[in-house]
Amino acid sequence: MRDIHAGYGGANILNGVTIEVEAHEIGVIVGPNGAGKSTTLKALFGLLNVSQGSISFDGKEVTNARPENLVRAGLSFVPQEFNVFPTMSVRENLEMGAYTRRDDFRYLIEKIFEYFPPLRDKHKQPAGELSGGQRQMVAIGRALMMEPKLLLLDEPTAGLSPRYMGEIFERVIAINEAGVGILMVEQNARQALAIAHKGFVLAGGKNSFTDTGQALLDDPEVAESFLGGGTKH
Amino acid sequence: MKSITRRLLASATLGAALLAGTAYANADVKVGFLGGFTGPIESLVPPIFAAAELAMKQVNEQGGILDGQKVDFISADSTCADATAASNAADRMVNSEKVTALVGPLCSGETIAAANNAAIPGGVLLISPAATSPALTGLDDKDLVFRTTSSDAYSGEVLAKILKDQGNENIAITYVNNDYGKGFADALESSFKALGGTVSAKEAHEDNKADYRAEIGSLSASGAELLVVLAYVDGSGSTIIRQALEGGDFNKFAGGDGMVGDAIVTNIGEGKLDGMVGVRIGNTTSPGTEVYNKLAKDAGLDPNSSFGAQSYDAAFLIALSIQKVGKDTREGLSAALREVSSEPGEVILPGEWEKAKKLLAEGKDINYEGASGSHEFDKNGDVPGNVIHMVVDGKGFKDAKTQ
Amino acid sequence: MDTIGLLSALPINELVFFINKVVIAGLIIGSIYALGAVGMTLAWGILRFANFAHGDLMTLGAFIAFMLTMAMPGLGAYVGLPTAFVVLPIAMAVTALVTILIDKTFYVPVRKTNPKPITLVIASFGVMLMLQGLIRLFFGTAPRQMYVGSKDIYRIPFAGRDIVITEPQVLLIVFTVVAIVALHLFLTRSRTGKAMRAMSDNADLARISGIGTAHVVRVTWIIAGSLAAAGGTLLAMDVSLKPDLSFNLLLPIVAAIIVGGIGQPYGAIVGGLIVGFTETVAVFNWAILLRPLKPHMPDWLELPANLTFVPTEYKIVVPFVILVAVLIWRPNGIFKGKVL
Amino acid sequence: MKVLELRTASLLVGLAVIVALIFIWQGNAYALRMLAEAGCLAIVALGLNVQWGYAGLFNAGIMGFIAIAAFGSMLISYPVNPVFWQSEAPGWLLRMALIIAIGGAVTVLLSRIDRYGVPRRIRTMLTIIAALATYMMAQNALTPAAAIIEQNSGFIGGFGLPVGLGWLVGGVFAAVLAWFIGRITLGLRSDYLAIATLGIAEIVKAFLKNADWLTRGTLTVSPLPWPVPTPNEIGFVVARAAYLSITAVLIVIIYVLLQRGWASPWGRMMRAIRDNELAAESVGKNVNRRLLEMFVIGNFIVGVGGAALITFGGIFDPSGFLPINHTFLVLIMVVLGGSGNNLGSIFGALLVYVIWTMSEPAALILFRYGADWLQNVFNIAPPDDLATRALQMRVFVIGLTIILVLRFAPKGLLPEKIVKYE
Amino acid sequence: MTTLIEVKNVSKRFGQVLAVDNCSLKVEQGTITGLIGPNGAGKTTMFNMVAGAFAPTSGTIWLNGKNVTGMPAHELFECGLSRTFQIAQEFSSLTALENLMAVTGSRSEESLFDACFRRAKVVRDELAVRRKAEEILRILRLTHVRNECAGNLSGGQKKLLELGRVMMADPNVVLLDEVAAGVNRTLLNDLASVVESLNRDKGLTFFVIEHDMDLIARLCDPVIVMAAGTVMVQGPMAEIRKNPEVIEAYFGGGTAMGRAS
Repeated sequence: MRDIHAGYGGANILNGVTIEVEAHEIGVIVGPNGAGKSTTLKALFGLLNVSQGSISFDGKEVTNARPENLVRAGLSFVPQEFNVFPTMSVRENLEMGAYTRRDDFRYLIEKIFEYFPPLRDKHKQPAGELSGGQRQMVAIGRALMMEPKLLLLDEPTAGLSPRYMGEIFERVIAINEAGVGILMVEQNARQALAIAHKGFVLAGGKNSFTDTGQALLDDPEVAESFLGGGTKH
Repeated sequence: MKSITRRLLASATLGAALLAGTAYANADVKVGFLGGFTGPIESLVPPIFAAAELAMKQVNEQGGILDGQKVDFISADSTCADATAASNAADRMVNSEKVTALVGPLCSGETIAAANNAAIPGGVLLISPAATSPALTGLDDKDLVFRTTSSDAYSGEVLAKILKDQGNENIAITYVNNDYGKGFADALESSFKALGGTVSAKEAHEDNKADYRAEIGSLSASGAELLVVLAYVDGSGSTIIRQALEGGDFNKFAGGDGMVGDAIVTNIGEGKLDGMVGVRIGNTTSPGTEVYNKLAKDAGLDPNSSFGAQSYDAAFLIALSIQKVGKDTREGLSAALREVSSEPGEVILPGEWEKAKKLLAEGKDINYEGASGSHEFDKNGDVPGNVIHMVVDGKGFKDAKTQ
Repeated sequence: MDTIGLLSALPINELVFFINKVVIAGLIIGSIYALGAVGMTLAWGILRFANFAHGDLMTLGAFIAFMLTMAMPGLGAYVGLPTAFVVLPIAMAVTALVTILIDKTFYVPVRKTNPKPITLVIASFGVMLMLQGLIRLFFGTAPRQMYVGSKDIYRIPFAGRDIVITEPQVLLIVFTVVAIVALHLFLTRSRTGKAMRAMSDNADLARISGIGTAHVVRVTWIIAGSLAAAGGTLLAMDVSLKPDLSFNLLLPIVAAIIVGGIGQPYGAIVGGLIVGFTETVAVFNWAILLRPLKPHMPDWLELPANLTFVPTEYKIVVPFVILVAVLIWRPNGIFKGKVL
Repeated sequence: MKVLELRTASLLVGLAVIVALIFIWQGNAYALRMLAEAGCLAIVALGLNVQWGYAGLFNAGIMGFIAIAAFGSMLISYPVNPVFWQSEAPGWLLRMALIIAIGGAVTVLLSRIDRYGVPRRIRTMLTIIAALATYMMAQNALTPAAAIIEQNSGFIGGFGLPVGLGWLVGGVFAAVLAWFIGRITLGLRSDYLAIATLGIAEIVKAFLKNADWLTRGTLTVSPLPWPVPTPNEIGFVVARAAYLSITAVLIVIIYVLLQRGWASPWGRMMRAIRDNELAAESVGKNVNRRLLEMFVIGNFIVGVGGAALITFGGIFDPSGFLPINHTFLVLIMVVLGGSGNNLGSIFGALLVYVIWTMSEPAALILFRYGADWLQNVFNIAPPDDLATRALQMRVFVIGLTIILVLRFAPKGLLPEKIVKYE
Repeated sequence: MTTLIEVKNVSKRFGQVLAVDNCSLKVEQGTITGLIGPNGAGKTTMFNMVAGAFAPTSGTIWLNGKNVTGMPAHELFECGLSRTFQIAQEFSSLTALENLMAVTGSRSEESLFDACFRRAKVVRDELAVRRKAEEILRILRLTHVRNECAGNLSGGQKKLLELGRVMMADPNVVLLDEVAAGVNRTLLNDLASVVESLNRDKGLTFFVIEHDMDLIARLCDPVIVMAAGTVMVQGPMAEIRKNPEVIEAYFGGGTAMGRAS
């Protein structure tokens, strides 16, 4: 039902990338730094000008749509850094996620506190004072406030200690099981591909491999060039 | 390229239009007015200009100047503060507009600049209606720089004496921080001290600020019983008096000529200022003042606006001098000015242009007794101090002696 | 001595004097600064440039209020408040509209080219000069009185002397408090207010969250413009209305913003009060507070008649000194404004 | 390349035509004065271009630097005041200078004692106490001196040295002030420098205005000596032509030196710093020091130009320094001319000054025509103070010019040229 | 072999986050030392401290036997340290040639006084600098864009230009920050060979942060692995790859891994 076709050209970072994620799937984009992973997400979300190609979401053409409209259409994005409003409280951060909603969304905040229990105690604290992992929780929570159909995550585990990293991955799975499609960019390729239904390996601004997560993990060629070959698995 | 051509064309057209404009007024006698239309005293200038304009209007209406020509009275912005701009404006008057004589500028600094830069080298008669600084007296001016207002030093002395005679022992002075305020305040302080009084505070303030409560507080803390405000009615003067009254810091006030204007009563409220002492340069023995007051009122001007009368006199005197010389030239104007303004001669009052013209045509001597005094210029071009003691009574300032 | 103990030793007269000259005066001028600074700091935080035309928006607002007052001078009598105050909401609305128009015509085209922030500052200098020219062109340069009739002066007896405050000053202080509370509620409770804070915090994330940039910018200008109009009008009511009224206020307002931290409305309020109080304290004559001690002092110690930190003629320097001091020690302001 | 040259040439020719028209319209004497003043402002604009165009430093306090330089120049070149030197005031002033020197040194030393293990809080306290003590003692020495000076001689007068030296010292005064401001603000964001300079300019003005013993304050000092005979002695045209040629020589010297600098490794380094401070730092450029250097050099030039400008006016009047005439006017000259292009700054200075001075008569004539037209066609009486209001339009015109330039020629009429090696 | 860079017990705290925790490492003369580790391991922080972008909270950094802790970047450059950036930092309004010429090596050449009054000297110096810059452009195959504004170059060309700037400086040690980021394979090969030849022919020492394991494997020996703010292990790439701890920390593991396996 929900397809995203993305193709770009011209810009010096993306030279034709195609990403396709079905509903309720976890898609993972991996690849070396500079391969255009984050750029892909930004282009998807209308933050960059797409010079060529098209993006469609939920059957509708959304190429170069304004972020506001994408949010309304059911797409949420969690950037890699600067992803919370530091002087606003945790609760206000979550409310900002529901900015375009007009209904009563208090139950949703409750739901997010259930996903991320540490946030409940700190709901009045400015998000800028939280630890990195908690901030990431706030950021994901904010993105979930629109009850998106698809959640875009840009390196959600960057800069986190392994303990938090695991926790975040667990949450991602939980969120996905609740019916939200996920497309994420990850540095920790191995871990991420392990939970992915679909994996995309980008290099030099182009698709280089696309398969299921497990298949990519098992592909020796992929392992060799992108995951640090020679590791046993 | 296109835009350049267009710009060039535009500027050429504009230039042509301007040239045409200049040529169009050529037959008239040109007199210039310099004033700080922008800058620190911008709110004071329009009434001063209007008063001078009134004089020229009367000249034009009463048969014109010389052989029925009109006076073309043009103005330029000398900014009061910026000497460069003032001398630039004066220079344009002298060298481009080729005026016969100049009224203004008003502030002492700009007057010196305009005189040194343009008027004196250009041989143009300049009468400032408002520059009160003693520095003007010593100017090496080839007998070209005059003023229809007296130097601050004398006003200060008179005010000191009035205050002391009224039994004030301890006064505070606040003055607007420019040459006028500073000069006046210095003179007042030294005279008052010489008379045995105490000046417990003497502080400058910047004009046109919104709020003077802090300054007033500092003054009132000095324990003085009377506050002398040396500023402008339309500038900081009203604000300071109002805030001092509102705050209950002072209830006795005195002011210099910049403060003598009925607007102060309108600004602050009738009855609140009764008894406030003011001094203004002028001459009550001259009937000119009353005549002018009426003329100004008829023309819709405030006769008591700061330096309005002086400005009227300066303009009228210039017209008289030109008429006296008999042709539109810069030469001999100074001498003519001295003749028309001083005794002997038949007295000419403000507005009596026709009469003056007739007398001059008959070769008779005239003596202008102006709105702000009789203007007997000394060799420096200054008028002898003739200061009137004014007092607020009801709606405005009255001459203390007539009470 | 009929009262006993410490109270009799207190220099009541002088204390009241101090209250009048420092506390109330500082509060009044501080409130004006605060009203100006809040709007400017919001715009600065959200649009990332110092709008130097803000001072002239204050003048413009005051002139609009003045015109309305002249148009319907009797209006105030119905409500029992000064007419200028009654028409203030209209003036605020008109100024807000003008502010948005200025943004649309002058700032948006420059902003579209994605310039350095300083380019926008230069543009705002241009707008500032244009406003100054237009205000003088249309309203002339003569000072004007906002008041129809004379203003009420309240004297509150306090230990033998009066604490003096006038009607416009009361209105000013009340308005400022109400405006600050309203702004606080707006920023913390309303959707748009939170969106403004969000945008000031992190503009990109705000866009990602679906917050419409144009809408927030518009609301920011509305708040900035209307508070500027209010500040200008209230100041003009307290003193008088002149075309250069608020250009003189611009630098203290900027000082207040820097003190409070750029983009921090609460910081701007506190900063405004700090600058206001510092100005009054700096030129206050402390000799008067020492005077009651004179009988107790040794004879050789002569009390100077004038004991101030700063001579009054240097009063205008005070905000700049505060500014420079803050720039040296806490460049982000005491409330840790954002580093833009 | 070709197009650019053509554009430059045609703009310069256009300007020459305009200037020629002004010679015809306003007469030689006035046109020469306008050129001389524009020349002085062109020097100031070159100084600002060094800061804004070369280094990206936004100086919004040019007025203050002009003022301090004019003061320096006045102090050096104004005739000696014997009354002052015969009084005891110089002794007091010397004493004050000593107190400031010693107190300043002690304060600076105290501010550094935390390096020797003294707690910071105690250091701060001691420093503040030392500074206050120095201030009070200096004030104590100054009060009698100021009183004596003001009573006897008005102010301390000058040193009666050549005017050229005065301009140089004026530039040095401005440069020293710039050094202090730069030290404080150059590490901070760009608009802080604008705000700080805006404030400093007002402080300088307030000081010059109120330090009567030193500057004669609002009572003004005149006539300032000229480097050439004055119009009084040799007539308008010759005197001004002489003055203009001195300014022109100065412009040429400064222009040539700046162009040499611009095309040299020094200029390249400055452009590199302006482009990318991070990268410049990483290739060994001491960014803050170099920016400070630019700021100081720029203000030195501003100071020389300012001193020349005020000398031409012949009067030193501290209240005469106005942000609109001395800061914004110069700013628009550089922005319109093209920041980063020295020729552009000179071009901008001339063009803007022409617009500025001619806007007044032009506005008057336009308003008069407009009023006549209103009267004749619609029978509406024009307001009485029409002339006054017309003059207010100048400020508006300058504001509008800034906006138009930013919108339609953000790089100026003569944009910066890319340096290419063939 | 002498130690060129030595980091001793360095910690860096940002607010509440301890990015680098009591970390020590060494870069020996003549090596190409790689620094790898998962995101957030503190390698960028470490790198920035060595490059002088900010000072450590505690600990010392030594360059060539000299304590350079907290020394600003421009002084480090004088001490022979040169660096590139992850996102290329070019002088955008300078041409490619000028970008290189901006690195003159000695400060004395960049004097306004000389430019104005000692033209002969400046011209002479300039000629030498220019020759060197042209030569480097040739090596980097950038001669065709020499008069192009650097801002208009492609990302890869900008990276090359950065490397060129490093070559202009004749440093003792070069810090390379993710050279491979945003660079296509072919260009990357060129870059790698330039680095290799500089190391081999001129004896330049390199200290490299990289995510591209291929490049690390090709260039670096030894490789330092950082995790959670400290150095975990150091050695040749082949050994590192076999180290189970490294595999656990860097290449995955933890709970999520458990689910998939």
